[in-house]
Amino acid sequence: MNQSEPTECKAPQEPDWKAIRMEFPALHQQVNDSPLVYFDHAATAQKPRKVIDAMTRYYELDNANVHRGVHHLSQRATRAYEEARMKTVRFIGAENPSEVIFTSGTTASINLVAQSWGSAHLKAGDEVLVTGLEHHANLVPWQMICTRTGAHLKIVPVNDLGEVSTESVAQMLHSKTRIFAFSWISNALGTINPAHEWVRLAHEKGITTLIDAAQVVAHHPIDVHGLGVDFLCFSAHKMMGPTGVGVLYGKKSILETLEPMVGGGDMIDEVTYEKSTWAELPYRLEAGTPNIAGVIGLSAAIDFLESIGWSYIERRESELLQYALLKLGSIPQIRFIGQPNNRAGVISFVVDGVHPYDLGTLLDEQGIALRTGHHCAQPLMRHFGISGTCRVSLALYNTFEEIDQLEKALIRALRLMGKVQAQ
Amino acid sequence: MNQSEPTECKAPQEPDWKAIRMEFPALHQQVNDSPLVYFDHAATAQKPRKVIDAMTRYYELDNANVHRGVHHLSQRATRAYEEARMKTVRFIGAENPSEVIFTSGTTASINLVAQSWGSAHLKAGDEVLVTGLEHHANLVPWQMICTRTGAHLKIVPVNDLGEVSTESVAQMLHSKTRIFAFSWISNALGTINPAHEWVRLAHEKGITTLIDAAQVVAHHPIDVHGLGVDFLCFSAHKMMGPTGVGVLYGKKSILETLEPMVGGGDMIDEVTYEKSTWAELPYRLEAGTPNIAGVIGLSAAIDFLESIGWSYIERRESELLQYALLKLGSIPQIRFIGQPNNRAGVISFVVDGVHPYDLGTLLDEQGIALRTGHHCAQPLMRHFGISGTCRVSLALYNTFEEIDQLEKALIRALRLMGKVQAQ
Amino acid sequence: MSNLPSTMKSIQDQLAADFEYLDDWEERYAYLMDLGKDVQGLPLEEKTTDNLIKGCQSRVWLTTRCENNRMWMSADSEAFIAKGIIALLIKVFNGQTPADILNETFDLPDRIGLTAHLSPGRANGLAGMLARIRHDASLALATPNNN
Amino acid sequence: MSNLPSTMKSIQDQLAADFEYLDDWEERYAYLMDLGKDVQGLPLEEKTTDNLIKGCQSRVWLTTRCENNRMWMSADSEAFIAKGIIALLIKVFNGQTPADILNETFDLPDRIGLTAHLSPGRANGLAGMLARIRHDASLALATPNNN
Ligand SMILES: Cc1ncc(COP(=O)(O)O)c(C=O)c1O
Ligand SMILES: Cc1ncc(COP(=O)(O)O)c(C=O)c1O
Repeated sequence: MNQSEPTECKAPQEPDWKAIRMEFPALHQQVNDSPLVYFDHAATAQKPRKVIDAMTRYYELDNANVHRGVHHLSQRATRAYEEARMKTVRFIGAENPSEVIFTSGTTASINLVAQSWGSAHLKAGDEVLVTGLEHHANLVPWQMICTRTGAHLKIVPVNDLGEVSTESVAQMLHSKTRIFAFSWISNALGTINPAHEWVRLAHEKGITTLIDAAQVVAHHPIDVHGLGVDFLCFSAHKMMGPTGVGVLYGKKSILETLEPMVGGGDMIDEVTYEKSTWAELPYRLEAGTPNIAGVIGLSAAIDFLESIGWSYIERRESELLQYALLKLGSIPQIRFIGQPNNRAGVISFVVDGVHPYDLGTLLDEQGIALRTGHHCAQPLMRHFGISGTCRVSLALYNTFEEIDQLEKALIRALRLMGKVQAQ
Repeated sequence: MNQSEPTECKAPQEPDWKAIRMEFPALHQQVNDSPLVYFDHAATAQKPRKVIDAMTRYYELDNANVHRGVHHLSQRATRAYEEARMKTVRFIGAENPSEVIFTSGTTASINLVAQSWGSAHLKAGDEVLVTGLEHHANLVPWQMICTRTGAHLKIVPVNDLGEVSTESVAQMLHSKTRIFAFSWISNALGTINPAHEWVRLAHEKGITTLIDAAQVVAHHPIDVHGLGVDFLCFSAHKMMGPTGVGVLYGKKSILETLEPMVGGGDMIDEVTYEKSTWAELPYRLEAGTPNIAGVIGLSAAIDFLESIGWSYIERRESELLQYALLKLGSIPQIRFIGQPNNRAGVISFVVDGVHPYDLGTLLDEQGIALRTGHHCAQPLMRHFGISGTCRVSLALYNTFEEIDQLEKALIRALRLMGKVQAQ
Repeated sequence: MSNLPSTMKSIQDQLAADFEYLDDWEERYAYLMDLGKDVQGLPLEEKTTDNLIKGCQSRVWLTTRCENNRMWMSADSEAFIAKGIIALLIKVFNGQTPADILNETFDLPDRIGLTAHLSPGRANGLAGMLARIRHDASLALATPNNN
Repeated sequence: MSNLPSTMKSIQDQLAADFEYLDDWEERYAYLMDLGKDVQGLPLEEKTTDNLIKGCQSRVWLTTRCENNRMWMSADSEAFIAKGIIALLIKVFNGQTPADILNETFDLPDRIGLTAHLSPGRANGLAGMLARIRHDASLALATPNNN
C-alpha cells in the first residue's frame, strides 16, 4: 500500500465517531418525523451514557450528604466528591484542590469573583476591562460591582470580523485597570481569543485576569498553570456533564484573600453568635450542601472527554467546522456574522429580510436544532446592527451528513419564505 | 369482627410502606455485612426510582437549554422546567409562578434574601431576629449582612427542653426588629416551632418573616398562603429530590422589590454597556443556565410525596418517632438532647463519657447510618454544653425493625466501650 | 350568546379545517405566513415599549380598543410566523365581546400543530399576546361606558 | 537505612499481623481502643488551637519534637477511636528520622480495615494528623541543628 490510498490511512478514524455518537442517547430520536440534528452545543451539550449512569449510580448506591459524616454512605459520597475535585484539578492543570471551587455554573463563578474580589479591590475611578464579545454572564456582574464601587466598565472594541485585536487590548490595559475579564471563545461568533498573550500582557502591568472558559471546556484542553491566569470559570453542562454545576478556578494565593459571599453549613470553622470564622479553602467558598450528584457527573464527563483525547476532538471539530463554513458559504442568501480568523465550532449567520426566529422554526420542523436570538450578547448584536442571528454550534459527534441536511433544510426554508426561486 | 382485633384495622397500612420502601434502590444494600439502616434523613433523603428516572429520561430525551430556544428539545425542556415551577407553586400553596425562584438550595435561598432584601431594608441599629435553634444556614448569612449594614443580630433563647417559647418571641419582636427568620423544624433537635403563630405575631408588628423549611418539606404539608409568611426556603435533596436545587418562595409584592444579586443570562431584559434592565419575575432572580435536570427531579419528588399523601406520611413518621423514643429511652446511658413537646422525626442524644464520633463509628460498623457532630448548629451545642450529639432522623420508609436494630447496635457499641456490663 | 360575528368557537373550527386540507408542514407554514401578509400592521408611532409583548424572540407589538362592547386588535411583528399567528388571533378575537373573549379557550394552535408556539418560557410570544388580549378584555369589562 | 528502632515498614507489618489475629470488627475496635488507652495524652496547656488538627470531628491535638534527628510525637483526643489511631501513629513514627518519615507510606489503616478513617473530607482527622507529622518532619529536615 502506498500513501496515495487515503481510505487506508483514514480507516481507524471512521469507527471512532460512530461509536462515540452511539453513547449519546438523546441523539437517536426523531423530531417532527426527521432524525434529530443537534447543532446547539454552545447552549448545552448532550450527555453520554456514562455521565448519566454515574449520577444514577450515585443516587442508587452512595447517596448521602458529604463531609463530617462518619457513616459509610457519607464516606463514599465524600470520597467521590473529593476525587472529582482532584480530577478537575488535574483536568485544568491546577496545582491543588484548594484552587477548585464547585459552583452552580459559570454565571455563579463569575459573580462570585465580581462580588468578592471586586468588593475588596475596586474603588471609585478604577477600571474593569472586558471585551465587546462577552456573554452577559461576563458583563452584567461587572456592571453590578462597578455600580456599587464607582469603578468604570471599559470595553475593548470588536472589529467587523468579530475579533478583538491584541493592540486594542494592550492599549486599554493601563494603570487604572484592576481586572481584565474576557471570554476565551465567544459563544456568539466562535472567535478564539489569544488567551495566553492577553494574560501575559495584563500580568506585565500587574492586572488581575479572569477567563470565561464556558465555550472552551468541551473542545480544547485547558492548562491554567500554563496560562498563568488568576481566575477561570466554566460550566459542566457545556462539557457533556450535568446542569447545575460549574467550576471556579482561582490561584490559591488569591482565593485565600476572598471573603465568602455566601454563609452557611460546611464553610465555617467556628460559629458563635458574635462572630464566625471560616473553614479552609476550598470549603470556605462552598456553603451548604453542594450539588454532589452533579459533581460526580462532571467527573464522569472529564473521564469521557479524556478517553477520546483532545487531538481527536480538535481535529474532528475543525474538519466539521471547515465543511460547515463551506456549505453555508455556498448559499448566497446567507451572511455570516463574524468572520474571525481563529474560530471554534460556532457559526452565526443571518439572511437579510428574514427574522432568525422564522428560520429557526422552519429548521426545527425539519429536525434541526440550532439557536436563534441574541445569544446573551445584546451589545455585540447591536454592534452588528442586528437583533440576533442563527447559530450553528458543533460537537465532535456531529457528522458531515448532518451539515448536508442543514444545507438542504436551509434552502427549503428559504424557498418557503420566497427567498429562493423554486427549482 | 369487632374493634378489639387491630390486625384487621391495620391491614391496609402494612403493604404500603413495604411497597414504598421498594422504590428506593439505595435502601437495599449491605454495609459492613449488615443491611443498611439509614437514619440520616435530616442530612439528606434517599431518592425513589421515579426521581432518578425522571432525570435520566430528561438527559436521554429532552436535554437542552431552556428559554429562548425555538427548537423542539429546548421547548420540551422549557415546558418541563416551567411545569415543575407550577407544580411547586401548587405544592406549597403559593399563588403564581412569579413567587417561586429556583436556587441551588436552602443556603442559597436564605443568602439571596439576606443579601438582597437585607441591603435594601437594614440599617445601623436595626435588628434581625433568629432563634437559638438555627442551622448555620439561617445564622451566618444574617451575621454577614448585619456586619455590612450595622444591624444587630438578636437570638431568641432556647430552653432546656430545646424549645423556643412564644412569649420570648413576642418579647423580642419589637419596633427595631426588621425581619424574623426562623426554622420551622430544628434539624438538630427536631423541635417543631409554631410557625403560624410566630408569623402572625411578627406581622402584627409589621415585621417581615422568613421560614427555613428545610426540615419540613418531606414530612409535613406547607401552605405559604395559610402561613402568610413573606419568604420560605427549602432544598430538594431533603425531600427525596436531587442535590443542587432549592426553592425560594417570596410574596410577589416583596420579590418585586428585590434587586438581583447575581447577573448574567436569562435574568436581563435589555443590556447595554451603560446600563442593564432586568427581566420579570421569576427570571430576574435566576441568572444563568439553571439546574434543569435538578428541577425536573424536584418535580418528580413532589409527585412522589403527593402520591403517598401527607396523612399517611405524618401518621407513620409519628409512630416511628414514638417507638424510637421509647426504645432509645430504655437505654439508661442515653441522654436525650432536647425533649421538645412538639417533635418531628429527629432525636439527638449523647452518652456521657463517650464521644459521638466513637458511637457513630461503631454503629456504622453495624450498618447503621446516623449523623454525629454539631449538625451545623454550634451555638446550640454550646448552649447544651456539648460539642455534638448522635442524631437519628427518620423517614416514612424506615421500619420498626430498624429501630430495634439500632437499639441492639447501640448496646453492643456501649458494651464494647465498657459502658454496659457484658451480659 | 353573541350571534354576529360568528362565535370564536366556529371561527377556530373553520380555520382548523382550512389547515387540515393542507398536506404537510410546508404547506401549513406557507398558508400561515400568507395569512400574516394580510395583517395590516401598526404605524411606527404605535410600536412603543408599552405595546411590546414581553417574551417574544421576534418583537411583537399589539394594541386593542373596545367600541360598543366589541374588541378590536391590531398587531405587528418582525417575523413572518409571528405575523401569521397574529392573523389567527385577529380572525378569532376581532369584533367579539370582552366577556366572550375571557371565556374562550384558544386551542387553535394545538389543533393545527403549532403547539410549540404555545409553550411556556420566553422563546415566543403567543402566550404573551393572549395574556395581553385577556388583560385588555378584562379592563374593558371593568370600564362602564364600554358595556 | 535506620536500624534502631525497627523500620516503619516492619512495625506496620507487625501491627497488621496483630490485627489479623482478631476475629471480627468488635475485637479489632476493642484492641484499637485498648491501644489508645496507653497513649499518654497531652497536658492541658498543650491543647492549644495551634496544636489542634483541622478536620477532626473529635478534637485531636498533636505536637512533635525532633531530637538528634529523631522525631517524637505526643497527641491526645476526646474520642477513643481517635486515640487508638494516635497510638498506631506513635508506634510507627516515634523515634524515626524525619527523612524516613517523609518517605514512608502509612497504609496500616487500609490493611486493618480502617480505610474509612483515611478518606478525604473532614469527618476524621487521620489525614490531618499525617499531614501535620509530615509537615513537622520537613521543617525538622530544613532546620540544620536537627540533622
Ligand atoms: C434547618 C436547615 N436549614 C438549612 C439547611 C441547609 O440546607 P442546604 O445544605 O441544602 O442548603 C439545612 C440542611 O442541612 C437544615 O437542616
Ligand atoms: C461564553 C459564555 N459565558 C458564560 C456562559 C454562562 O454559562 P452558564 O449559563 O452555564 O452559567 C455561557 C453559556 O451560555 C457562555 O457561552
